[in-house]
Amino acid sequence: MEAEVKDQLVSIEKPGLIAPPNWEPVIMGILCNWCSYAGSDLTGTSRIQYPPNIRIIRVPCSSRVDPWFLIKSLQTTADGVLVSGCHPGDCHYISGNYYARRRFLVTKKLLNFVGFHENRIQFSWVSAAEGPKFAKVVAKVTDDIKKLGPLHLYKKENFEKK
Amino acid sequence: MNFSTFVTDKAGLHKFYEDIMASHETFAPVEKFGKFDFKKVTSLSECDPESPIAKTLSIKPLFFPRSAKVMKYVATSSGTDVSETDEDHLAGNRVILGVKHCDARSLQVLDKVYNWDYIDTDYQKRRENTVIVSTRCDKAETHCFCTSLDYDVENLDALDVVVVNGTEGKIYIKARTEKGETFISGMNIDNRLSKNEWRKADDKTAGEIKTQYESFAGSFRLKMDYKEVNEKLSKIFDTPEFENVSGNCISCNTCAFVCPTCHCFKISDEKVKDTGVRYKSYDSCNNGYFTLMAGGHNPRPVKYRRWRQRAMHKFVYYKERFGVNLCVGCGKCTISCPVNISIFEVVNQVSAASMQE
Amino acid sequence: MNYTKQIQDIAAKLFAEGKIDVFVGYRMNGFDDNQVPVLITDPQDVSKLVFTDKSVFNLVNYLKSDHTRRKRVGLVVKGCDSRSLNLMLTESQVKRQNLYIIGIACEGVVDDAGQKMQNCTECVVPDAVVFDELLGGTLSGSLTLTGSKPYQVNADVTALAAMPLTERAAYFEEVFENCIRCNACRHSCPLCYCAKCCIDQETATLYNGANTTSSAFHALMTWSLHLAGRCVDCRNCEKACPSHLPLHLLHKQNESVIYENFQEHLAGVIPEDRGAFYKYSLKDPDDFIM
Amino acid sequence: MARVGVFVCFCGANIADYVDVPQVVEEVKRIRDVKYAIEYKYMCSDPGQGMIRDAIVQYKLTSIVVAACSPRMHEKTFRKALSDAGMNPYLLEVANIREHSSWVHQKDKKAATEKAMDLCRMAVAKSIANEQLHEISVPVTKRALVIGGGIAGIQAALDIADARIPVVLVEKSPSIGGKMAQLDETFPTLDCSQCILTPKMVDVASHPYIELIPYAEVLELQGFVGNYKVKIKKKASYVNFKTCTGCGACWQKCPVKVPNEYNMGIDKRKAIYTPFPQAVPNKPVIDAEHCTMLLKGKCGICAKVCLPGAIDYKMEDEIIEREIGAVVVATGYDMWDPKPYEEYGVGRFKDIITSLEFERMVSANGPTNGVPVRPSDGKVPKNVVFIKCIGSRDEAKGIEYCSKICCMYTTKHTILLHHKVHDSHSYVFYMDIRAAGKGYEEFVKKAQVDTGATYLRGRVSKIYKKGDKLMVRGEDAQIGQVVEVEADLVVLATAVIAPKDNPDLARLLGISYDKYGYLSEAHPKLRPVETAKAGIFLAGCTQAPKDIPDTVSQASACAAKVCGLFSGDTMKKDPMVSTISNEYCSGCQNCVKVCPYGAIVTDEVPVGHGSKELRTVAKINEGVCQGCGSCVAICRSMAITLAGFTDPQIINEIVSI
Repeated sequence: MEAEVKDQLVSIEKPGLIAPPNWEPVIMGILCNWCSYAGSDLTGTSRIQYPPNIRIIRVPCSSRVDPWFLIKSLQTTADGVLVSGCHPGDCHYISGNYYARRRFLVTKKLLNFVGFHENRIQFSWVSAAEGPKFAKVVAKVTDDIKKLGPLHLYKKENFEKK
Repeated sequence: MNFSTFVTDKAGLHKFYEDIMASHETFAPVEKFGKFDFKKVTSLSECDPESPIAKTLSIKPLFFPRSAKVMKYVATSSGTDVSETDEDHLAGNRVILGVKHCDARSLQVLDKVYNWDYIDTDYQKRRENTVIVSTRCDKAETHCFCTSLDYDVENLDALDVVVVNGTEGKIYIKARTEKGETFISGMNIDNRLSKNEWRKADDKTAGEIKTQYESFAGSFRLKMDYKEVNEKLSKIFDTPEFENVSGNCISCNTCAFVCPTCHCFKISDEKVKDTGVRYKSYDSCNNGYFTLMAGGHNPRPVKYRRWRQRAMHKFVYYKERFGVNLCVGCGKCTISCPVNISIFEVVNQVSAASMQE
Repeated sequence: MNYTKQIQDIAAKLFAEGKIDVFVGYRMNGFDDNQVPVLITDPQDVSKLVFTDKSVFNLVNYLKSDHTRRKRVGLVVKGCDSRSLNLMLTESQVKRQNLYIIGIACEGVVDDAGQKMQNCTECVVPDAVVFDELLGGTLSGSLTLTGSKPYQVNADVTALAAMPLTERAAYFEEVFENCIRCNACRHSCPLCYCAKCCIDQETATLYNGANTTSSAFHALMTWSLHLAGRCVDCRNCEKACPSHLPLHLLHKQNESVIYENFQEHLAGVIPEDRGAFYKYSLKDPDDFIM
Repeated sequence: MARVGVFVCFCGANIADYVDVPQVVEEVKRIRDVKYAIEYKYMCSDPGQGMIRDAIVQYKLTSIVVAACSPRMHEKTFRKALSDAGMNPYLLEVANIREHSSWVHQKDKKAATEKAMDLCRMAVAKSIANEQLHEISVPVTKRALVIGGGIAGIQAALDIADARIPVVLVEKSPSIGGKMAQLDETFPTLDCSQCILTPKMVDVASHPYIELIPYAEVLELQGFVGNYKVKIKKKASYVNFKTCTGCGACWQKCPVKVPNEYNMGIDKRKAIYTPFPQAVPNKPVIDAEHCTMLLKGKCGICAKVCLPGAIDYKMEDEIIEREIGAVVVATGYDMWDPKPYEEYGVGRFKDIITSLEFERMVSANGPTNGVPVRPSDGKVPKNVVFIKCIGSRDEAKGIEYCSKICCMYTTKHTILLHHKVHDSHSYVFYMDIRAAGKGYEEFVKKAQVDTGATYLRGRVSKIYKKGDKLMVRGEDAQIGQVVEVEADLVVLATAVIAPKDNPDLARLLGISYDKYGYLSEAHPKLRPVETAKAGIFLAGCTQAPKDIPDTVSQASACAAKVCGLFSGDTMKKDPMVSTISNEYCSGCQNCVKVCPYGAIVTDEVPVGHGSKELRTVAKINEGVCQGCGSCVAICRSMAITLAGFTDPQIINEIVSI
């Protein structure tokens, strides 16, 4: 579905709701300490520029990410979430990301099933060496979510739209 | 005080309902997933004021919301600003259609506790703003036992305006309270009378309404003497029978959530960034942690004690304090119970056991 | 399907031999043809026991009750019930030696209206998978790992998945709006035995205490994810829901994702199988990850 | 009520140029719990840290947020500043506004500033839920276990023992020495392998800090770093090592002959044997599979000739236990079996041998007294063809990797052949010559000149028999033509592979291994000696193919790691580990299954307060827990808490913006 109507963004899940002018999405990024967080640091050290919409939370391993972190994020400020961990086989904790991968797939499909656009929940593997990849991932996620418009499903009542 | 009664037919009643919806904020049973819940409606086609009692949730949420916003606050380093919430149902007059009389009666029961040592102003405001148009049942359903509880024919039709189905398609519309009288008179009665949609009650009306009641009262499967139950229960706090009757209870809380008279609540805050909302939400005494205290002590850690509390509160404590039972005999708890525990059976079984002792 | 006589006899024998302290079964509710679960401790009450296609409730739920904990229990299980029992055993909630299990080769149970329940028409594991005694022979012939029929995605799930996103979102908004947060779903589920539950209000401040739509969404989503790979589709939750919410949609959705992507067995069919989230395979799909 | 202090760093111009720092401070000051906020040029400098210390005291702060560079950079620095001010160091949170904001949003100051504000808010919110944590100290058993008595195990054991740390050295064969004891001379210096190895073997046997357990296997390893308990099976040797003098009368008289493993089966040994003359310990063992006394109860000659009466036919396997603190795994390697090279006639032509068989033949103490001979007729070969990369770098038949040592040992073999048979000629078929190493390239160059060997770049496609000669057909890629070489003997440079028992051993030790069976190091570059399991280290070819100098270096590195681990009476450990609440644990044990470190065990606790009835719950061994949080996310009852990343901390972060 084409989300843009006369330069105005509508929420893809609720086409009746239109984004305020100059609306910018907020993306909650949950990164594992050993690969993706280190990778995002490398992006910084390499001065690779990416869109400023992401807010980053550090966790030890992608397996620490409980699905309700994503749900809670989507219920409050976030218009989308990105979870990033080590590549399969590279997990600092041996097997954490394999367990996480299963949960992510089921969570993503379930959220999509109850009405969230699938691009609002995204995952990536970014190693500590992949600074440029991290920038690319963030740019892509931001771009994807911008197209979807603001998220209006199940928001907390006291949440304020940025 | 004498309130007026009118006679009409199905068409006249529906016209009346449509007129109410056009002029007032109206709530009526709306079906969703096979259950009826009271929701805001604008036309008769959306709702069914004659919804079956077994499938209809109570009107309690319209007075004691499942989650009421108590207050809103903004906490920053310069201090905490507390503000009233823009809670619905507080402003403006509203009408509720299709209320069962047990449901309406529950408000009279709840009025007592809400006007007791602390006056709940939100509840008061909602009560004052609301006109209830209730419908008298024609036939008792499996789990109904409202006639066994402490109100008589006179008081059976509880609130504001009552609709009674008579014979030969006749429908009686009775005002039961001053608010109801004022409401009906504000609904363009002269016009209805002149168009012959409505007629004034005649000498036979009272008799016909009484006949309807008698046929209704005769249809009950469940009957008990509540005074006897009150008395027996008050003496048998320690009976082991409570353990037996609660055996197959799974502590699911549904009974309290669907009960029109249960009014326990809990307080919770939800804060995002600097802004928080304080909610007052339903709770249930069947929850294991209901009485859990901050220090870790729980006086009612086991199921039968919670069940005893539930039965005793409904049929002993409330009665002692406020003069009425905290039960209106609607059977909603039994219908919703996943294992079909009937509070009627429970109190009778426990009382009977006390007789044997 | 009527095993009333057999179950009465077995229960009487178990009591007579002193093998059990309590028997969990069904009895008639006393006024119509519906049944209620009953916990029998007095051998004389054995005659109350019945079992027909109205024996709907999953009795494994009672194994988390104080009335059965650390007692020797006899109970009746249908196919789906036995799968939840299998998981209870795997997750160390009950000890096998304390149980005497009467398994049923279940021909399906009916709802209040007399219609065969949807999960029974779809059922792939009708026979009890764990039992001391199986009544009714076997219906599935030789039990394959995934049941006796090829796996099919639930028709309701398929229909919803085919809907446009906006309609699906609207549909589920209605579902969560109608949730009254009584938590009957959680309490009626045999596998929800946690002392502290993620959707109980006790954890209110941190999680979601209020009974708002938003909280209901959070609670039901988290709850269904905790049952993902464990739900045995007995539909106790759905039967318990006072708002008649279609809770099976969430569970069946998760089940289909797990089944199709991880090639896992259906929950509880295999002893010692803990559910999809407690293991992994190097071959799990990776294409949804950038 | 929390009292948070926020310190925002300019990082010179690194942050200040792209983020409006004073504005960030103003915004942060609006947060309810922030009692003090200030900016400074370099927070990590001494004056910057001083500001933190002063403010903690002056404003009675309960937690600290530093908004600066990545926590991976200076978290430790600032934690120390907190410690110095008497505050628990784990009450610190770092908001990463440099790597995550100023450096990556250099073109949009407004957005970068807003993001920095949000990152500060998140850090403040998280810090409010921070708890005081204390380093965990775990007692250490100062004894090391070395598995494998090859050169890697020998070196590691000696280095550790020299630091006066007791070592238990377990070797599965009757003697230590390993593959190196089978070698003749070693590249690139051509010194005699035995001459440099045997003194070390003797040192092991006589070292007061080394307990040598030969002819034994590790059965079980329990516990965690510093506190392992190992079960070792001493295989029955049927010879009492305490009374045996090693005189050798027994094996001289033993009538049973068995192919000799030490000499690659070229000659025979007896059923009671010492593997080789310089074996350590130099005590014989009885091969139960072949001894007629043990098999049929007939013979008993060895017992008759043994004057000290050391033979004990009734001896049984013995299981012993040792408490240890660290493990060095040095199980070495195996040689690849070239059977799949059917087109070469492997198995059909007797005169095709493997490099290790050649090594034994040219060895002075070998079966042929140091002279290479053709197995078919015992003649001394003149034309010898060496074929490299047999099995290695061959995805189709063998393995993908390069075995690393074959280029060098084949070069050595050409030299040895030249030394032993002066009029011989070597032909070497090769893919590449990989001679990276000190003196290696020079060694290869010199060998080519000295021996006059013919190097043919290309694969051999076929070997067939012509008379009593072998015809080796292959391609010489440099001239682009098929060549045929008439050979008396063909030597296959077979690949180095992981010992076949490695996966079993890895499972037993709880460490991981790769698809070839090599044990996996914790990090391929920065932690090549450690495994992912704390306290277990890798030496030598068990991790990857290596030559002797690399093996010895890694063994010494292991020793250094072990000594470091044992340098105090207790080990300090990061407190960010999981704990389980007994009250809420339902005992489902899914966490036990998910934990990659085996850190979770089951425990019995009373059902209720004061109750005698017990129920099972999970318990975390904080000495083993590495703090990944896998268990926390799968615990449905939320009974598990991961210090430093608790649910309240993360939720606070999520809802703070």
